[in-house]
Amino acid sequence: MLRFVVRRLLQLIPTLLGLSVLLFIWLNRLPGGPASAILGEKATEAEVARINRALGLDQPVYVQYGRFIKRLIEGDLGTSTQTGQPVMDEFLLRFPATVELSLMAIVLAVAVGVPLGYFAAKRRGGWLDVAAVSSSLIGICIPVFFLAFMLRTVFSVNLGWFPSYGRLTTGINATEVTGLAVLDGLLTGEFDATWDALSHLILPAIALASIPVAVIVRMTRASVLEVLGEDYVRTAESKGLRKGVVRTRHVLRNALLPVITSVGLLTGSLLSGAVLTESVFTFGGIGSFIRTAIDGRDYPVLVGFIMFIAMAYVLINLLVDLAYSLIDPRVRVH
Amino acid sequence: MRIFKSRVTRAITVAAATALIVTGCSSERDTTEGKGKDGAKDTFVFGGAGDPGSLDPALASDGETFRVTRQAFEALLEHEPGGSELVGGLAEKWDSNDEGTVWTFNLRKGVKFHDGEAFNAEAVCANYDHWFNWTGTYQSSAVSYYWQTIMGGFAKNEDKDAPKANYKSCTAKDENTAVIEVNKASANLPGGFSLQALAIHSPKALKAYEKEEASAKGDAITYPKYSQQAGTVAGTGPYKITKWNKGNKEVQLERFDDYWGKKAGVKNLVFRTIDTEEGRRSALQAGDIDGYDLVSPADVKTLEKAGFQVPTREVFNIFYLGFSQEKNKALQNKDVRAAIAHAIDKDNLVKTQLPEGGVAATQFIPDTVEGYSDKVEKYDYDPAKAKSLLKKAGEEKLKVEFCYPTEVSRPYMPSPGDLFELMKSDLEKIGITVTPKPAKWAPDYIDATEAGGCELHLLGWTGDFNDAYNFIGTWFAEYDKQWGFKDKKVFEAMEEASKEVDHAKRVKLYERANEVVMDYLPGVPVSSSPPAIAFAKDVNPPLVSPLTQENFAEVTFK
Amino acid sequence: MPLLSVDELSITFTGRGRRDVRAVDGVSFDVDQGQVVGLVGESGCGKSVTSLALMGLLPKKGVKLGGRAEYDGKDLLTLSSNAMRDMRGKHLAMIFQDPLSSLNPVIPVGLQVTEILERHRGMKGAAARKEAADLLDRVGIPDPTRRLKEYPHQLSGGMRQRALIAMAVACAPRMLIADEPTTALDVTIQAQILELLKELVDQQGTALLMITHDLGVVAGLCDQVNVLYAGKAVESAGRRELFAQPTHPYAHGLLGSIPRLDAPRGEPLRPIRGSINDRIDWADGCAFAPRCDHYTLECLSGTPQLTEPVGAGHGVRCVNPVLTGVEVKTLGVPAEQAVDAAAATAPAEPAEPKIPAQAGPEADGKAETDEGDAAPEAEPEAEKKKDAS
Amino acid sequence: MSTKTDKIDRLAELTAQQESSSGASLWREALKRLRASKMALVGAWIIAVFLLLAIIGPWVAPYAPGQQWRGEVFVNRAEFVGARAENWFGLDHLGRDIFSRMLVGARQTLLLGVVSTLIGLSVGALIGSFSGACATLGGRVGQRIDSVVMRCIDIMLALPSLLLAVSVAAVLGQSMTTVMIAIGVVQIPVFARLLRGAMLVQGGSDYVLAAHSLGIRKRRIVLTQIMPNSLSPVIVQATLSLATAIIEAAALSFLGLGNPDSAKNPEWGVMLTQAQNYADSAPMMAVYPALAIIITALGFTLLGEAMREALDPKLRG
Repeated sequence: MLRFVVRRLLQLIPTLLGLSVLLFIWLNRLPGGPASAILGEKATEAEVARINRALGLDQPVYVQYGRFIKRLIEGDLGTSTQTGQPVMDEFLLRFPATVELSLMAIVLAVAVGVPLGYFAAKRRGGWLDVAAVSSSLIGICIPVFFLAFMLRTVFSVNLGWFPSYGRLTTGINATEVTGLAVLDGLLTGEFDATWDALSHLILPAIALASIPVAVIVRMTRASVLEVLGEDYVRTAESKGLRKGVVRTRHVLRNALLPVITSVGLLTGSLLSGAVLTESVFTFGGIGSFIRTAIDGRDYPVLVGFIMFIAMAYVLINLLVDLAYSLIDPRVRVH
Repeated sequence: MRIFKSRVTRAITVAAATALIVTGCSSERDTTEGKGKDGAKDTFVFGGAGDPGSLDPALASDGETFRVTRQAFEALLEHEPGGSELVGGLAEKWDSNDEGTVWTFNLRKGVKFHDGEAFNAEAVCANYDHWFNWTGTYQSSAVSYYWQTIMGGFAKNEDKDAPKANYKSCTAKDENTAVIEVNKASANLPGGFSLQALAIHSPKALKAYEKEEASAKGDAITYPKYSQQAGTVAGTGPYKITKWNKGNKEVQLERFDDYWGKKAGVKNLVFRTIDTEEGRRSALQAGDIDGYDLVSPADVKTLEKAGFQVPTREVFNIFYLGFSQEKNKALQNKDVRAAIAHAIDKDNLVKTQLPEGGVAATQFIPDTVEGYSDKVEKYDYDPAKAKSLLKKAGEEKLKVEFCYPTEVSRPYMPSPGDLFELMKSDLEKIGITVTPKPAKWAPDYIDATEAGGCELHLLGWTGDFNDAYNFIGTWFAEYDKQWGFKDKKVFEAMEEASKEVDHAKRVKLYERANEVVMDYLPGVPVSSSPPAIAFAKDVNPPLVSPLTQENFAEVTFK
Repeated sequence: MPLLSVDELSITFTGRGRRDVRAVDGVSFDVDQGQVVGLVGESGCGKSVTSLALMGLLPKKGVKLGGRAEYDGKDLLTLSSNAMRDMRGKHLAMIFQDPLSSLNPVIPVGLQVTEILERHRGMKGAAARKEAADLLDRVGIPDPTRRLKEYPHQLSGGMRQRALIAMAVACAPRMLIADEPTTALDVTIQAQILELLKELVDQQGTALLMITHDLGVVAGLCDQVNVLYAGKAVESAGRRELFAQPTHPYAHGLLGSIPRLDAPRGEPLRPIRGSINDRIDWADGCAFAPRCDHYTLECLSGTPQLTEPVGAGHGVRCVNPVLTGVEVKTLGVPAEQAVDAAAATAPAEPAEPKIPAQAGPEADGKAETDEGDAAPEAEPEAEKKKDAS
Repeated sequence: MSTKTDKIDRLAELTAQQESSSGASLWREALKRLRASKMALVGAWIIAVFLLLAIIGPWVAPYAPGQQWRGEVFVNRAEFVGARAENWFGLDHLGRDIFSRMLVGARQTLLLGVVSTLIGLSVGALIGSFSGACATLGGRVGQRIDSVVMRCIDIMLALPSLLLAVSVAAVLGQSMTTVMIAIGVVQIPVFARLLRGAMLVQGGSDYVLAAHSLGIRKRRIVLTQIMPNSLSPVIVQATLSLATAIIEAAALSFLGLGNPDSAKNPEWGVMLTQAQNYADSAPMMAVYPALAIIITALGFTLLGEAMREALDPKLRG
């Protein structure tokens, strides 16, 4: 087990190295430079040259790459040209918000997607099935930012049910423990903070969950359909087991295995979605930070984010594999 | 352990359930928010368009930062509320010698900094000396832009390209008299003394600042820690900064009870960042914020209809269509430039694209700035004339590249892409072929225009203080790649005006300079328009300022 | 009174936009306490569907059931699904064909045994585990306590089938249905499993409905045999009677197509022509007619009735029954001996008179099923994993 | 590995199996099932209408997409002109006819979808078949190469597609071409995986073994046997990719990376993004392009999914 983990982590190194070369080449191919991004309207040539010198951008490429790598190894992803703070600090600051939002979205997606997929499969061809399948297809086809936008207009501007932006209402100064506002509120007993955070989370989470829900509904449905046709379900039925037992122990337990994998690996689409939803709701996570980085051509942030995702992807992959081996006795990691 | 666990689980369940119920109920949410013990609303939330860059205004050069710091820091001079006249700030009176090199300030008495320090002449000098003695990264123009603009370089310039220092000294003549000397008269004074970047900090805070160093590492400049969190910075303003919650994108300020002037109307002031126009609008409509700036012109009417307050500012900016004559030689012909000027339907642009209060421009400064001339040549909308001018120049098949920035909203141009579309169709009407060259605002677009890489481009300027040089001086005082022309008449007119120390005479010279510039026509001034600002129904809004220097201490709730 | 009495059972699959398919068309048989009744036929003949119908395991939608199936005075076909749930596993139990796919792969074997004890016998925790271990022990699984913790993929094929049998007999049901319990197993294991089943029937007096295509199994185990063809019983007789005198041309052909060691070299096998797909509707005549060597025009005049041309209790659905017995001259031994030979060889020396299709057991469920292209040369008994349904 | 890859691999596996088992008849089978599928029918209809609009749209559009109504109807900022006789869908924020822009936009949208899918397909096919060829025919070194390539491809799949697009746009500047390339790049890993999967399955299939044992050169086997047989999964994936491309394009516009020359060549995504700024005063301006995007994407998704189901016996009843 441990060897497996170590080996997988070692595999990460060449991947990240390769990625770093690509990113460095990309950075060097970029037009413009950080100097003018810093200076804005007021840049003059002399000032640009001064800044470039200060940043070491006048040195040979290999020296710059060397420094780039050295800094990466030190966990230094550079400094944001927009905020003037280390990219790593910015990520760490905003990471909990995105984690919270993603978790909420995944929880929502699972809570809605699994039962829906299950019953769609059970009543295959029935109205529920048709509704579930078609709404999941439509869910995939609605641009996430448009959905977020609609949700905000309807539930926040028109109905006033939920706040239209942000993570917490001003004036609610929750004590930070984990950085996850909802959890912090619970841990410290500040329940008003918890439900304030929750109410801020709901709309973005729904928007963000739209694609995962669609994926999970269809995965669950296909998987349940497959499992329902399996002999062991018939065996379970032939034993006269109660419906609930058959459903949970024999159908869902098996049917959810592929769904679990997919949930773990929705990272990519979740982060893409987070960039869009967070920026619609001005949710102070990595997503909206990346959005402003895109607008402001904050390349250190973008590069750092790509490295970050690549790492997260590999790690999540690893976690999913480990989790899988715990759930499915047929899979054992060596 | 076990007890703890089960209690937590129960708490989670209960909380989640209640939360769902409570959030499902709209009235509940609105009433619990931002209220003090007595039930009156005591928190004013204002939506900004971007996060501030630092809490030390001396390190900043952008409006979003200044909007926040302005509530907590005051400079020697200020602008009159709702106008652009210079009035006393921390200095009650000011004066200069005839050469404009020695500036004497009679300071206000009984002023206290947020950290309890007393305000006096020594504090003023400590600030100016602090800036003058900046070293290292602080000398980067990215950090100390305004200092360098107003006062030139530093005690020890570390970079040979840095401007020569114009600041000479500051002496505390007595407790309440500070004297600031400069080497050379400058058109930027006394206006510069009003800049938020030169606002006065507590000497105790300055000492703390000096322990930290901004650093340039990697690809960008890292701001010092003290400027990134509340606690160290201390000014004299009606509010003190209590918390900067970057994760929640908000800066919290609290009423400073020892403020020398009228105390702030609302106890808590909060600036929250909402990056998009429609996001800010939604937040105001949903009742989540009490006001926001940079209202999209299209939203003004609907907001007003719904009962929101959208007070109109006076104009203090200029939006222009620039020509880079070196990039396209045809533009070196005055007839071609005039043809383009006659082709642009400015009134249509103003009417359909700019906020209420916008006006078509005739020269490169708004009419609110001293030095505005009524006698400049006006190039009225006249497609027929434009066509004939083109014909005269022999450029009937003129082709131009037209740059415009994307994804940006500047106070003088709310949506550049749309303005571009309208101008493009104007130009096409007189037979000019237009190639669109869109680019991201920073750095791509800025780079391109600065380097003279854009034949036609859209840019503008919002004044820092009421002096025409702050506008035209930055463009036409000498050869500039952006414009790519050398015209003796223009340069001389500028030089003459900037050297004049006498205020009234200088204004006259500016008028003349504007006439010369418009005669030469280096570009087409298009419009001056006030960025719209909106407030909730239950707010008594502050006097809106043409320089977007609203003082939120004036705010009260109805 | 028989324990289970199936009377004119018919099962029709209906589907939107598709023609109704009558998979079982008026099958009747009885099973007495302690009796082993065989349902024999090639794939698609309706035997597995019959068993599923009796267990109430057919889907509600798209299936029409007709006739009666009385168990202990209750009609299994009309019982509510909850009542049926109470019956299953407790009174009626079933053993399936492919032990690997019939066991839940991600649950330890132990839980799969104890869950039925919990459900029907109210046993919990350690008691249930102990009983489960006893059960495994009883069906001949060594080291049962360890096995309880293992997962199906860790057991051998024979052990898996034993585990399935243990589950089936856990509540000492009075009626056991075994659907091709040996098909997926190695031949040596097959014999052991049959032996085990036989023991259980003998010891507990359980009634066993044996569904198979394997005549060896029939000969070794069954008291009463029903040969099914295209959803109808074409011949129904005691084991000895059937083997002595297979009267329906189909049954006759089935027995005749068993390769035998004692046949002379070079003697060709005599398979039944065509496949079960070459059939006509029972309403129009004998469904077997297209493949029958003996058919006459008479065969196409309406459904043939079940008659008893060779003796009481030996029903045959044919207008031209074969009355000569299995072609004794080619077998070279008297009919009576043939039965014994088959019976004797089946469990004990299984390698010998087996039906060819069984040589390679289908180890897992992933094997292809291409029902459509069984060539005439192919063995008609080539039973596929999945019954046509 | 992920759901995305899972589906892709499964598709490759299935079609490859079918091809090798009995070729054309299975195509026919699938086609028959497809024709019976309501999903496919709805999808095909939507696509047909869309294609028709894309082809004739610019010709039948009543006005030039860039034409602006000035003065007489579009004044005073927030007052938008709604639907009326001359302008069926009303005027946009610059006084342009929305109906005409929608029609012209259909072609832009189609062009964008097709070109970007082709980019993704061709580059993806190249990488995928290279990797697959290495894995099946290249021995141990080949397998090493294959695993490295596939790991990179997996990471590419994991990266948010928007970031890839931003990266491309950053280097190439902003234009319609950039948008197409950016979206195409996002599709590369999908197609690469698909083709590699198909090749691996087929590489081990009987007829390839047979060809190999007959002494046919490896390269020839790849070219003549494996490649043509990987066609059907590619068609399915390409259909789905068209939907993705349309949605991605909208997301790119939202992030300000869309087609900049939207006056003459309006594209639905850009139209939607622009309309959001006016959502309060002219909501219909957003509704038209949004519906168009959703419905068109739905059309391609429906057809693609129906095709996938038709090919996959597991998903059938």
